[in-house]
Amino acid sequence: MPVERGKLTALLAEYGIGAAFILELIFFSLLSPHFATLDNLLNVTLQTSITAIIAVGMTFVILTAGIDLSVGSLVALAGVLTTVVLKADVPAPVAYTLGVGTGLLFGVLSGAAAGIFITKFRITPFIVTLALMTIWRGTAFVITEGRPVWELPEGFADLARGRILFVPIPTLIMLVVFAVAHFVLTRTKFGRYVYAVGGNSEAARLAGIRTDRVLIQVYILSGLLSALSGILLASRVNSGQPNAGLMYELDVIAAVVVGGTSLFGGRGTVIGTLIGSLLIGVLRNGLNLLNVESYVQQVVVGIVILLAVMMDRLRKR
Amino acid sequence: MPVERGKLTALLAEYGIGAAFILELIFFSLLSPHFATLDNLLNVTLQTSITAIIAVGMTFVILTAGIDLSVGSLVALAGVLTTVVLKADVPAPVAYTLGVGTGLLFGVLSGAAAGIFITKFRITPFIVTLALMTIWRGTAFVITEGRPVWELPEGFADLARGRILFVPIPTLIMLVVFAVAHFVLTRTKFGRYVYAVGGNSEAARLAGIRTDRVLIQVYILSGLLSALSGILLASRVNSGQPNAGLMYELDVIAAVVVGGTSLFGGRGTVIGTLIGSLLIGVLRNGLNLLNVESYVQQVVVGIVILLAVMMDRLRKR
Amino acid sequence: GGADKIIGVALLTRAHVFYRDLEAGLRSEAAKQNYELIITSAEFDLGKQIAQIEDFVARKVDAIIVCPVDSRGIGPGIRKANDESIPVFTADIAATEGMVVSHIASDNVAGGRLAGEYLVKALNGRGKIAIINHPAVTSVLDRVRGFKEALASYPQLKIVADVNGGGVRDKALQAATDVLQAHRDLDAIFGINDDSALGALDAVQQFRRSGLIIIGYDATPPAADAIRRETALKADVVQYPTIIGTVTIKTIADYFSGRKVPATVPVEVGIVDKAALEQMAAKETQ
Amino acid sequence: MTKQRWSRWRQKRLNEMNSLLVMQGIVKEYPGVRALDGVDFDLQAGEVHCLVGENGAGKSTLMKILGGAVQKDAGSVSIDGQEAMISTPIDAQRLGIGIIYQDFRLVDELNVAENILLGQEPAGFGFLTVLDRKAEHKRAEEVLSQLGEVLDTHIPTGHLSAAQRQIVEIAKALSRNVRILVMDEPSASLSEHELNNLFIIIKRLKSEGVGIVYISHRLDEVFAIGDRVTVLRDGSRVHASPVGGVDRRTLIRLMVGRELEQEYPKIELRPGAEILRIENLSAGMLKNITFSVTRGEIFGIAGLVGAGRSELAHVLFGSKRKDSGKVVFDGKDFSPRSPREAIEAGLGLLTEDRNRYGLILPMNVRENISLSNLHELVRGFVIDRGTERTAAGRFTDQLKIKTPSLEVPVETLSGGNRQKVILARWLFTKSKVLIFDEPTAGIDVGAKREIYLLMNELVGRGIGVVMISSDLPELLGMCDRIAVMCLGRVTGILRRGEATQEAILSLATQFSGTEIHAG
Ligand SMILES: Nc1ncnc2c1ncn2[C@@H]1O[C@H](COP(=O)(O)OP(=O)(O)OP(=O)(O)O)[C@@H](O)[C@H]1O
Ligand SMILES: Nc1ncnc2c1ncn2[C@@H]1O[C@H](COP(=O)(O)OP(=O)(O)OP(=O)(O)O)[C@@H](O)[C@H]1O
Ligand SMILES: [Mg+2]
Ligand SMILES: [Mg+2]
Repeated sequence: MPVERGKLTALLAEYGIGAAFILELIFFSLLSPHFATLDNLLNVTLQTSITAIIAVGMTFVILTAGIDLSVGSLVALAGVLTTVVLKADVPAPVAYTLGVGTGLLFGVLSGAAAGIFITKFRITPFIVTLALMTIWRGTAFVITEGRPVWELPEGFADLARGRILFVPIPTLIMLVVFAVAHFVLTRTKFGRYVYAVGGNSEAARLAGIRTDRVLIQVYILSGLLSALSGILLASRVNSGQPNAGLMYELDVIAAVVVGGTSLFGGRGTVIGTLIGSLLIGVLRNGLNLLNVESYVQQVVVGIVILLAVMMDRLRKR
Repeated sequence: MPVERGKLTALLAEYGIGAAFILELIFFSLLSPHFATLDNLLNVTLQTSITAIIAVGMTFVILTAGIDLSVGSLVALAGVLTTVVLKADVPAPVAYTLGVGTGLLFGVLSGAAAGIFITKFRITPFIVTLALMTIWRGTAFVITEGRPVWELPEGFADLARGRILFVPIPTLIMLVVFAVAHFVLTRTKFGRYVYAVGGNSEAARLAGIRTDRVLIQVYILSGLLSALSGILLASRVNSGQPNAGLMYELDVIAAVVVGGTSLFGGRGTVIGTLIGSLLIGVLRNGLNLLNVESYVQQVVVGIVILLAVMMDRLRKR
Repeated sequence: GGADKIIGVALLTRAHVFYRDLEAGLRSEAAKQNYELIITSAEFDLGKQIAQIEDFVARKVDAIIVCPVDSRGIGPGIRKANDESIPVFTADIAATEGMVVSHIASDNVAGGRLAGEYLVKALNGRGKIAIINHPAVTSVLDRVRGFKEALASYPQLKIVADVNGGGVRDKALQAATDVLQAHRDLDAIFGINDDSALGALDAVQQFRRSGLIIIGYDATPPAADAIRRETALKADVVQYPTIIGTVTIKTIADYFSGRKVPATVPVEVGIVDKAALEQMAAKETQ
Repeated sequence: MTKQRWSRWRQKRLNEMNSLLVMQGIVKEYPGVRALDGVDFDLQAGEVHCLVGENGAGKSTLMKILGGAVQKDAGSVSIDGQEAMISTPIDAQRLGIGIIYQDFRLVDELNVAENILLGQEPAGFGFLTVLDRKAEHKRAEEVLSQLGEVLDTHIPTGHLSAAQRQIVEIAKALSRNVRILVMDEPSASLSEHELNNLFIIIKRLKSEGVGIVYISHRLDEVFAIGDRVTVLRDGSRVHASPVGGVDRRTLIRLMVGRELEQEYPKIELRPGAEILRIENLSAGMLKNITFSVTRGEIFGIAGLVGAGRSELAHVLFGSKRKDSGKVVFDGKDFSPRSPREAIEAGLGLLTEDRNRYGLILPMNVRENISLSNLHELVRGFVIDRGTERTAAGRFTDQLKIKTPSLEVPVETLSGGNRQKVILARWLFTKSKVLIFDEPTAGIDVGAKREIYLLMNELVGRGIGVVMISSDLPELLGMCDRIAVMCLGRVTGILRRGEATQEAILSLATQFSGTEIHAG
């Protein structure tokens, strides 16, 4: 008996935030006729996809008790690099490959650099990624002289604007990223090691896990996914914006933590993160639909996040 | 002998960042004739005072393994509230008392609210203070309708612009705050409890410490000092700016962490925080004196923070 | 309620007085026309602004007003509205992609030029100038471009410092303080908006520096007051954001009533100093 | 070189070549401490080599070097006569070395199976190898059943009691095919039942040719399963011989450097007035607990792992809620809502698992000792550091806490010395009743005796001492009465004299199915 109850409460605890999310959906459906339309719901997933994809990488990072503040700047610089390369005078397929490749490669390199500073020089992730955040943001502005990169080849915009069946491509990418990440975290060795390193890094090291390697890989993943998001965002706005992704770090971390992942590492799921991201995305969308004044929106968003997490905690008791 | 060496390395480890700071001072002295003037150095302390005072409260918070993201918004709203009250049609002494009192009281209440959500509802500090950050920012805009509060009584500006001997009042306030905080942390029961709660909260509770109370007090302190900074800032710009203090949270946390306080709690000093704050303040000042382009500045700031902390770590080996 | 039309408004930011005034203009005229406004703000985040436009489309508003975060980047959002045949109007900042019915704005390059020309005259073509900049926004980049154009043919007017004040008063004050430390012989400062100019003024007052001229942008009430009180802030470029707001709604009303509306509706810019302000005040009291 | 000496040297070389493991001249220095000062140590296949010594003698450090957890400053390690470079735990694993660390090294967030098999996941496709969770649980259960333990492998180890965590720790090492197995105080929180199972396993491994290093402060165990014994003192080897070559007395003398008479220096006092009475207390797994403790009495609580002893202590201390029943303390109804209230009323609890629930690891020794008694030390708001230092110094002397100074973080102390620091904390408070939960876990014989003497002093002052322990000889040696618990119930209370090992064990297993399950 106790085990049964244990399982049920564990389940509720894990997805408690889901209840808050469902309440939110019901609430907006009742209040706005425009909310619960297929079109709008797809619209929300499309809007959420950019930060949600980053939030997947952030979940891995936070599971290892780390943090990645560089994601927003990575979004900007990856977008800028990709679009700059796209404008090169080469045949379209080459330009696309090179452009997207450069953006993603940059994400990987930035993540690797973060990982190396964190593991080899033992500098706390907060500082390393804060430094990268200002460095990459500055670089994006230096490269573009503060002006967006535009006049991109026809068709680049289709990446983010296209749909397969009726689902926007970024939504699909987001779903794939989440599915893969969920599988990796729950079923593979790498996932296990991420939890182990975050839960007790010394124990993991003594058990023979190359903890440094796991950390570096995790930051690479975060860099890669941020760059991917940056490219999608550039496609969505059909330009490389040096000021894209401002403050994304806070939004993304909020989504991860609202989704139940502990900032002290070792505990959390990407499913929680998906719900956390959607909860915040739907909130913004719903408030816009309801014509809530933007200052008041801020106040409401703060209160709802508090309430949602509170619901989660009360359930866990 | 070995004990001697132990002491020395411990000292270096604690103040390692100080070496980086001194290097920085030498560097700018050599490069800019305007840097090492009494006037400019006082100017730096004046500029740093606003965030440094907040960083003191943040040090307490981070020592308990918490975080306070609401400080920037508190700066804005405390400034707004104080200036709104100042404009009330009452005799000046009453207006000042009420105005400053309201601002500080608001800081205390916000901190108490944060502390209660964190301890009684067990919501992680990141989420609680992120929510408060957006709530207070929104409120500041709602109250002012986005416009600065101005036409303040004569004399309010003197609070921050005045000097005693030749030292700016905010600098003096900062020094007093640091001295008191250092004393409290190292010599009083409260300080000891702060370290204990951050070092191992469960063990602290079992040792008979009212951990919830310590946490609430710590957030109240952070709220109070942020509000104090907010009032000083309002006096400096002689108006209540709803958009004041944007992104201060990151600056302040960076100063604390650069100063050697661990985000996992239990380790750190306010002296480190003072050096961390000044290191960053001097950097900004020096780069402006050298007329380094603002994009490039960002890149440089990031690199210097990394290098400084790296120096610190290498020393600790 | 019984509004005739619902109009979605996507502002660039609400953290600056300029947009507060523009919004006020929109609101007062909308009330006259019995339009309902849904006002959102992107706070310089293009992705967010596009999302807001998408939300308007989902909400099936009758028209959309955008103050784009970026002229080109906003294209996808505008196209989305175009696809659903929702008319789009831009205010203050133009869009270069997608179909826009009408653009209502004052010219930022021209404004910057006015500021520059004022300084050329005031300094007799020679002197040292600093810019308290916020080079992250297109409109600001344009202002600074116009400003520099005006100085271009005066080699003895030197821009000796160009620092980032973030467009907000507290950060502008810090940046201006550093500039004043480095340049004791500075002659003039150009603040790219009034928060920047007032921050510079705070710094100048802190140093008790005299003989230095500050030029601001927007002529918000605190700035106008500072000009009137004969502080270092001598002049301000004026745009008329409230008028931009009212004209935008009027243009939309014209559009709905079937009249032909021009592709661009210019709203005057000017520069005001103490004399001009007093004249205006006198006119108002008459 | 004389012929005789040469042949001795040759014999030694030959021994070394036959040896599974030879460590020579190992040196390790920490700031302020030379933890190891040129230690030699060797291990043959199929033997149990016991390593004993006072707290802080360097036992764990020596084994951490073997496990690649820390780096030696000088010396050499060879395995099968081959010089072995061990710079990471991975190197150690490759060489077939398995270590059960003294301070648990479990990932609390992972479940029992995941912890047992951590680091042993199949190679497969590198990092993206898909794990077969069913098989993992099956394998983990197998290992546990070798230990004779039934433990739900799906529970995160963070939810387990100290003893259960110890069992997982042992299973973790056993699950690897090791040639050298180091057990650093595996028995510290185990009771008889688990210990017997452990011994059976050790015998089996021996017969399979595994070399075992066994570190313990319970000397009975050394004589029960050891083949050879090495004694460390202050970072040097002071003795090595077959176990048959020394007796218990000598061993103790070698360890503590002096003669130690009377391991259990019990003094019997006349029972005083009742100070703590528990009536029909129920809470969680605890059912209808009734007993009372008098002033000047050492009241023992015995039981197997998971019997609910620690839980009872936490209920009394206010850190867990009671469901029903009554507690009378010092003549008044007593139901503290927090440890703070309990402490203020005069009840102290020395918790088990010092690292998780006792110490503030980054804080220094002085601060850890004074933590529960700061209100006594403040003048106004300010801590009187002079008095604090004096008091802390007095306790470190009295308990012989081995530390370079009062100002080093406790996390740099050896396991046993950490335990003494917490003990000092509670001695410093002015309690009327002190509950000690496994107070001597990991404490050396010499220091144990100091602690017993301290208990004598405490009861002499009229304090009631409740001692929860899994060390039966200690309970038998020191307690006036012993309550035995089984599955949350008190199954009997034995007076000194009528209490025997057998009597306690039979009460402790009174209910059938004494299996462990958490939650
Ligand atoms: N990380 C460290 N930093 C500083 N000193 C250390 C560190 N680890 C161990 N020491 C010191 O090394 C010495 C030996 O410690 P070790 O843990 O090996 O003792 P031990 O024999 O295992 O004792 P116990 O029986 O108490 O477990 C002690 O004096 C301890 O304080
Ligand atoms: N934090 C916890 N979470 C869940 N279950 C727990 C926790 N602590 C103890 N238990 C369970 O409560 C029961 C009683 O454990 P307790 O620690 O009181 O036993 P004990 O007699 O002290 O034995 P031990 O030698 O294991 O300490 C055990 O079944 C244990 O698994
Ligand atoms: Mg040890
Ligand atoms: Mg126990």
